[in-house]
Amino acid sequence: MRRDVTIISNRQIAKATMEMKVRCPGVEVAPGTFFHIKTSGLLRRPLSVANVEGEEVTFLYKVIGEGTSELANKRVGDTLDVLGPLGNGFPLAQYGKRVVLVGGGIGVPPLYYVRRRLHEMGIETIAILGFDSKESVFYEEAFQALGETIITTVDGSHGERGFVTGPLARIDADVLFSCGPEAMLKAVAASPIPERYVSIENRMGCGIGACFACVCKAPEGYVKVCSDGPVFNAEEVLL
Amino acid sequence: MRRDVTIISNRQIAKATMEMKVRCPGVEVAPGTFFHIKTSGLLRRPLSVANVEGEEVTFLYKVIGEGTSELANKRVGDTLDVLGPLGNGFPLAQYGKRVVLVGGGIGVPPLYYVRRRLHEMGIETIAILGFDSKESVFYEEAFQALGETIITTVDGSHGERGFVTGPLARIDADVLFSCGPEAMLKAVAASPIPERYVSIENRMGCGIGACFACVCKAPEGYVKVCSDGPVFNAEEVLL
Amino acid sequence: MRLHVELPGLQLKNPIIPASGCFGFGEEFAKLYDLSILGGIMIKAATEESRFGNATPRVAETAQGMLNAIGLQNPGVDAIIEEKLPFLSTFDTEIIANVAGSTPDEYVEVARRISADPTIKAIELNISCPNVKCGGMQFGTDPVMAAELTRLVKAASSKPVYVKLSPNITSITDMARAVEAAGADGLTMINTLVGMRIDIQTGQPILANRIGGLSGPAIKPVAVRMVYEVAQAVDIPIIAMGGVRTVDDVLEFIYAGASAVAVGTANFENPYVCQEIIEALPSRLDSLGIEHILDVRGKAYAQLVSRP
Amino acid sequence: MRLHVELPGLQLKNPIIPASGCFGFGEEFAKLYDLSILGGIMIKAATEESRFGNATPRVAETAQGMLNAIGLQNPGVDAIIEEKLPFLSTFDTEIIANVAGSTPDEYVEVARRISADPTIKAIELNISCPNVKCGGMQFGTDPVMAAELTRLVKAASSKPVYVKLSPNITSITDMARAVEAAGADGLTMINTLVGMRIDIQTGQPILANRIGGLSGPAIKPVAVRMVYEVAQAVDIPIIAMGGVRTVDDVLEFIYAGASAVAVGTANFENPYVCQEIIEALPSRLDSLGIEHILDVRGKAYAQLVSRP
Ligand SMILES: Cc1cc2nc3c(=O)[nH]c(=O)nc-3n(C[C@H](O)[C@H](O)[C@H](O)COP(=O)(O)OP(=O)(O)OC[C@H]3O[C@@H](n4cnc5c(N)ncnc54)[C@H](O)[C@@H]3O)c2cc1C
Ligand SMILES: Cc1cc2nc3c(=O)[nH]c(=O)nc-3n(C[C@H](O)[C@H](O)[C@H](O)COP(=O)(O)OP(=O)(O)OC[C@H]3O[C@@H](n4cnc5c(N)ncnc54)[C@H](O)[C@@H]3O)c2cc1C
Ligand SMILES: Cc1cc2nc3c(=O)[nH]c(=O)nc-3n(C[C@H](O)[C@H](O)[C@H](O)COP(=O)(O)O)c2cc1C
Ligand SMILES: Cc1cc2nc3c(=O)[nH]c(=O)nc-3n(C[C@H](O)[C@H](O)[C@H](O)COP(=O)(O)O)c2cc1C
Ligand code: FES
Ligand code: FES
Repeated sequence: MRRDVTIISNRQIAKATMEMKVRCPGVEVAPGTFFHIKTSGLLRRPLSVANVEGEEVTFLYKVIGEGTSELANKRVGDTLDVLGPLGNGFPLAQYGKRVVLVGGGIGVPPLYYVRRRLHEMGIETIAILGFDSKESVFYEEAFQALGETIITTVDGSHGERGFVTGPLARIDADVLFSCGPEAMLKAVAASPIPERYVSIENRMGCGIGACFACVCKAPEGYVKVCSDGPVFNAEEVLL
Repeated sequence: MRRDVTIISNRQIAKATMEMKVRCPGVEVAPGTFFHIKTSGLLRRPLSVANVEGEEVTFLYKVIGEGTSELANKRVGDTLDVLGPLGNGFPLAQYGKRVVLVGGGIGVPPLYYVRRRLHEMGIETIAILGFDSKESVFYEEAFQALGETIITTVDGSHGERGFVTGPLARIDADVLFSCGPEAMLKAVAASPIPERYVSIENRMGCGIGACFACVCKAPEGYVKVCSDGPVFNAEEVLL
Repeated sequence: MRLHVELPGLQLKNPIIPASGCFGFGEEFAKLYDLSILGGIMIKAATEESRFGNATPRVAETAQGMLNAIGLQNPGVDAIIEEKLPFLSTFDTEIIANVAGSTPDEYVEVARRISADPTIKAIELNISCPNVKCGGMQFGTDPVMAAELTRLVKAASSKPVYVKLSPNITSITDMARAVEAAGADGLTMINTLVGMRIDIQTGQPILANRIGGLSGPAIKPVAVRMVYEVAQAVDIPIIAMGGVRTVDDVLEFIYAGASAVAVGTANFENPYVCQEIIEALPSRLDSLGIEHILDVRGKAYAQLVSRP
Repeated sequence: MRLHVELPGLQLKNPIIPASGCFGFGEEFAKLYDLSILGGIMIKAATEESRFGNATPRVAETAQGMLNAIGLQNPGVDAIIEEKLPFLSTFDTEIIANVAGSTPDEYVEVARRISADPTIKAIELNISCPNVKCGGMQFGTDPVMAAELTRLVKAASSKPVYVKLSPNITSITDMARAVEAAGADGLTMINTLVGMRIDIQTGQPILANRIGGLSGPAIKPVAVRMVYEVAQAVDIPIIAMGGVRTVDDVLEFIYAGASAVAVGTANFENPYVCQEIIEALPSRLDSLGIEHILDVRGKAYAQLVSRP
């Protein structure tokens, strides 16, 4: 589960946003799972899988602090010590259902991979992706290639002005897959769409279920985001 | 005084011993001075200047712990954050005198540069260099090219068996320049050679004279190795 | 046999033990390697009732350290006995129960119940958790209270009692002597230092609990110093911890006077770390010319201490 | 003016001060940059007579920390007054004298003499040095002794007295309240944590003094927590230190309740660090929307504290 992966590419794709591809042979990676990545800091950094093509795994990450800055400075050919894939992803067997994907900021990456997989399975999806502003938007064309894609920006500099909840209110769907900041997940989890799945991004310690750092309250007790999630049926968690 | 220098080469030259050359333009570097080198550890690592050719400064270093291992893994083109040159070196104006150079292990490096400079000035020198064993010997030919060079090894696997003090007892000289482990310096400082200079390698904090980490007792009070030395007349210090 | 360590209640096949709270109840790590290779396992703290612990965020990173404020989340002593110990009993390793509480009565009750289980070989009395409002560290910073609690738990426990000391104290030796006099069979040390990190954007502490316990390599020098002092002050054995992540860190604590070593935070950085240390120990002892690991116990303060 | 901080005896043009023992008497750093840019300078500890200090090695590295056991080496108070203060007086910055001793009489005498020099604007009473056998930390871990010493030094000093607190204590707030009640004009905190590192080859402590003081980024979380607690417990201002090396570290301490910040160990890693922090402060305040740096003092515990 712990492995060294080699960096194939690492490039900026939007404001403070990087795309990194690594070679990671011989592993089955489900959409919605994540890797726990070692940097020179003591704690690993969790990053969702944004895509898998053959042996190549893609991460899309925002440069926000020491760990992600260090990742952004890695060169092609460098290796990364990763744990993963970890956690449980999105339920893929959504045949015949209308699926809407709602992502905000650094919650967008896992939705790309799940959309690709659903698309391969012939399941149609609508995506609503929220960003701060035009410069932060990434992967718009890639998402467009897989189906209808609505972009929102807080300042209105691209797509619809406002939050993802605006377009979401107009959309009729059976299932919702969502990932993003807590406030967004809360709003989205309250949507009238019957089945709602949320991917939660809590601060983590171990990443494997042993330390209770990442817990989230649940109707009965609690869940561990790293090992029970990060994807949960919205009914299973108290956001 | 603080500068980024670029690594031009970094190669193993003997057992656990590396030679690193860096480009360091626009600085006058006297033999016997040192650079204080940043690694990912909190404290810098002091390394003597082993040679200067044009803009190229050479360090010869033994890989003993975290800092030197990190240096050993640096690649050509990487930069190093260094402070230096620091300290006061060997007195070069030794015209007409017979100079003997005595070095032990990681004390050998500064003696190469001082010998080269003395050689350029037409001052003849004899060198006695002590190592553990054959595999640890480095720069033998380079030293030979500059004058008579006696190698000793503790196990007798190369050159004379024993310590540098053996050959030293046979040699008649006016001035002695020495660098090496404390025990060796002590023995050498007791030699009957009239003028004796020792370069001391104490653990350092600041490297610039502000913290009192590197002090050495002196007949009157103390000296700071980093800023008063590292080269001292043996009469000035109590080893 | 050069790694075998015998301590009150414990036959450790080697002196490497995952530290409490950093290894859960072993289930996750059992998927990564065979837990039977471990000298022992210190399981997550048990309280009388199940506890959810503190709000999140519960962890923050610092320079070569981490802060945690889990707040003793655990399913409660009875659930641990019923749901966790049967699994742990399938491994050939010594299980040490970490006992916590808000009141002396709770400590006593938890110790009584869990020590009665045959899977448990010893009790680790946690009087040093900085992350709970009542109990925990308040017992661990007052030698009189700590001694009294030790006496009560000793009387209730059917297994040897190791008292886990807090480093957040003026004199760790006074505390060690007090709990030794009260009947402790051994000491485990150190628990975390109390620390805080503040978010620059918000100006607010990162941890929901505001303060948390600092662990990891950053605290190792403090832990080594405390073990060094306490080992010379008491006659009961010490299981040391604080920032261990390499075989040399283990040796540093043994030199300082410890008889065994626990590994906490390093399990997060590298979940295979205990296995790797155990595998590396024999050849490291060879290279240092050490026959039995405890031959060098306390070498930092005595030229040679005979094997106990 | 957005960096200007006024404290008892001190008009700091900015809240950045090199910490005692990490900047000597300024001579070496004066070759690197103009010391007049500094808010102030805390000079190396002064004792009555000159002291050589401990044997070497005196420093050891740890994970993002360092241990030192310099042992208060200094030329003695009179030599400092005659040989060091004239040079320091040529800079437009506030000089703070660090006063140490083995007995209360020595502290009093040193404080009396050095505070009389017009170059000295305040006294930092060092009751927290872990590296000397007598005095130092023994005063700093007992609130009664610390208060008594504060009272004596206060009476002898003609300048405001800041008491430098030791973190090696169970309750730093009790200590802070005790010295505040005894008349301290301010606090400086924290001094080093006591630690040790052992050489794996020899099994012996690396420092000749065996134990030493741990400083650097490793201890910052402990320092921040202590400042946060003490700032809420006392009314006198705090000059904070412990692991500062960036402008964000400075802000973290201000959020925690400090009024100014000292930089120690970081000067060894980067001798230009104080200059760089001072230059970086205005734009960092801009980016965070902070007008005056003290507008956010104590923000971690109060939504807003008015500028003092
Ligand atoms: C399951 C999961 C999946 C994630 N997937 C992505 C992704 O695909 N792309 C992406 O850009 N980000 C993702 N994140 C968030 C990402 O982990 C953080 O942005 C990153 O760890 C920040 O590290 P840093 O060192 O740059 O920041 P620092 O603030 O310096 O980090 C300090 C510590 O806080 C933790 N931390 C800080 N911010 C966050 C955060 N928002 N969430 C979790 N931990 C945090 C860090 O992991 C580290 O332990 C994910 C988080 C989780 C839990
Ligand atoms: C003035 C001076 C010149 C030197 N020149 C050379 C040289 O040319 N070639 C060479 O190989 N070595 C030289 N040394 C020794 C070299 O500095 C150490 O070997 C090196 O710092 C070890 O670092 P480390 O991280 O690998 O070892 P660690 O043991 O991991 O280092 C831990 C700490 O101890 C210090 N330290 C450890 N050993 C020594 C030592 N022997 N001397 C000083 N500090 C030490 C380190 O600097 C560091 O702060 C010199 C030392 C001094 C003081
Ligand atoms: C996330 C986390 C949870 C912990 N939980 C407990 C606990 O439940 N009981 C306990 O006695 N110590 C607990 N500790 C303290 C560790 O057992 C150990 O004493 C401390 O972390 C120092 O060791 P380390 O630096 O190797 O982590 C916990 C530590 C961490 C990091
Ligand atoms: C080498 C060294 C020498 C020190 N000398 C003194 C001293 O003489 N007086 C004093 O009060 N503190 C002394 N200190 C403590 C520092 O002033 C400071 O309180 C401590 O190092 C924490 O800050 P830092 O982490 O920024 O270094 C010394 C620290 C170091 C590292
Ligand atoms: S991060 Fe440790 S339990 Fe989830
Ligand atoms: S290393 Fe600081 S005075 Fe020499």
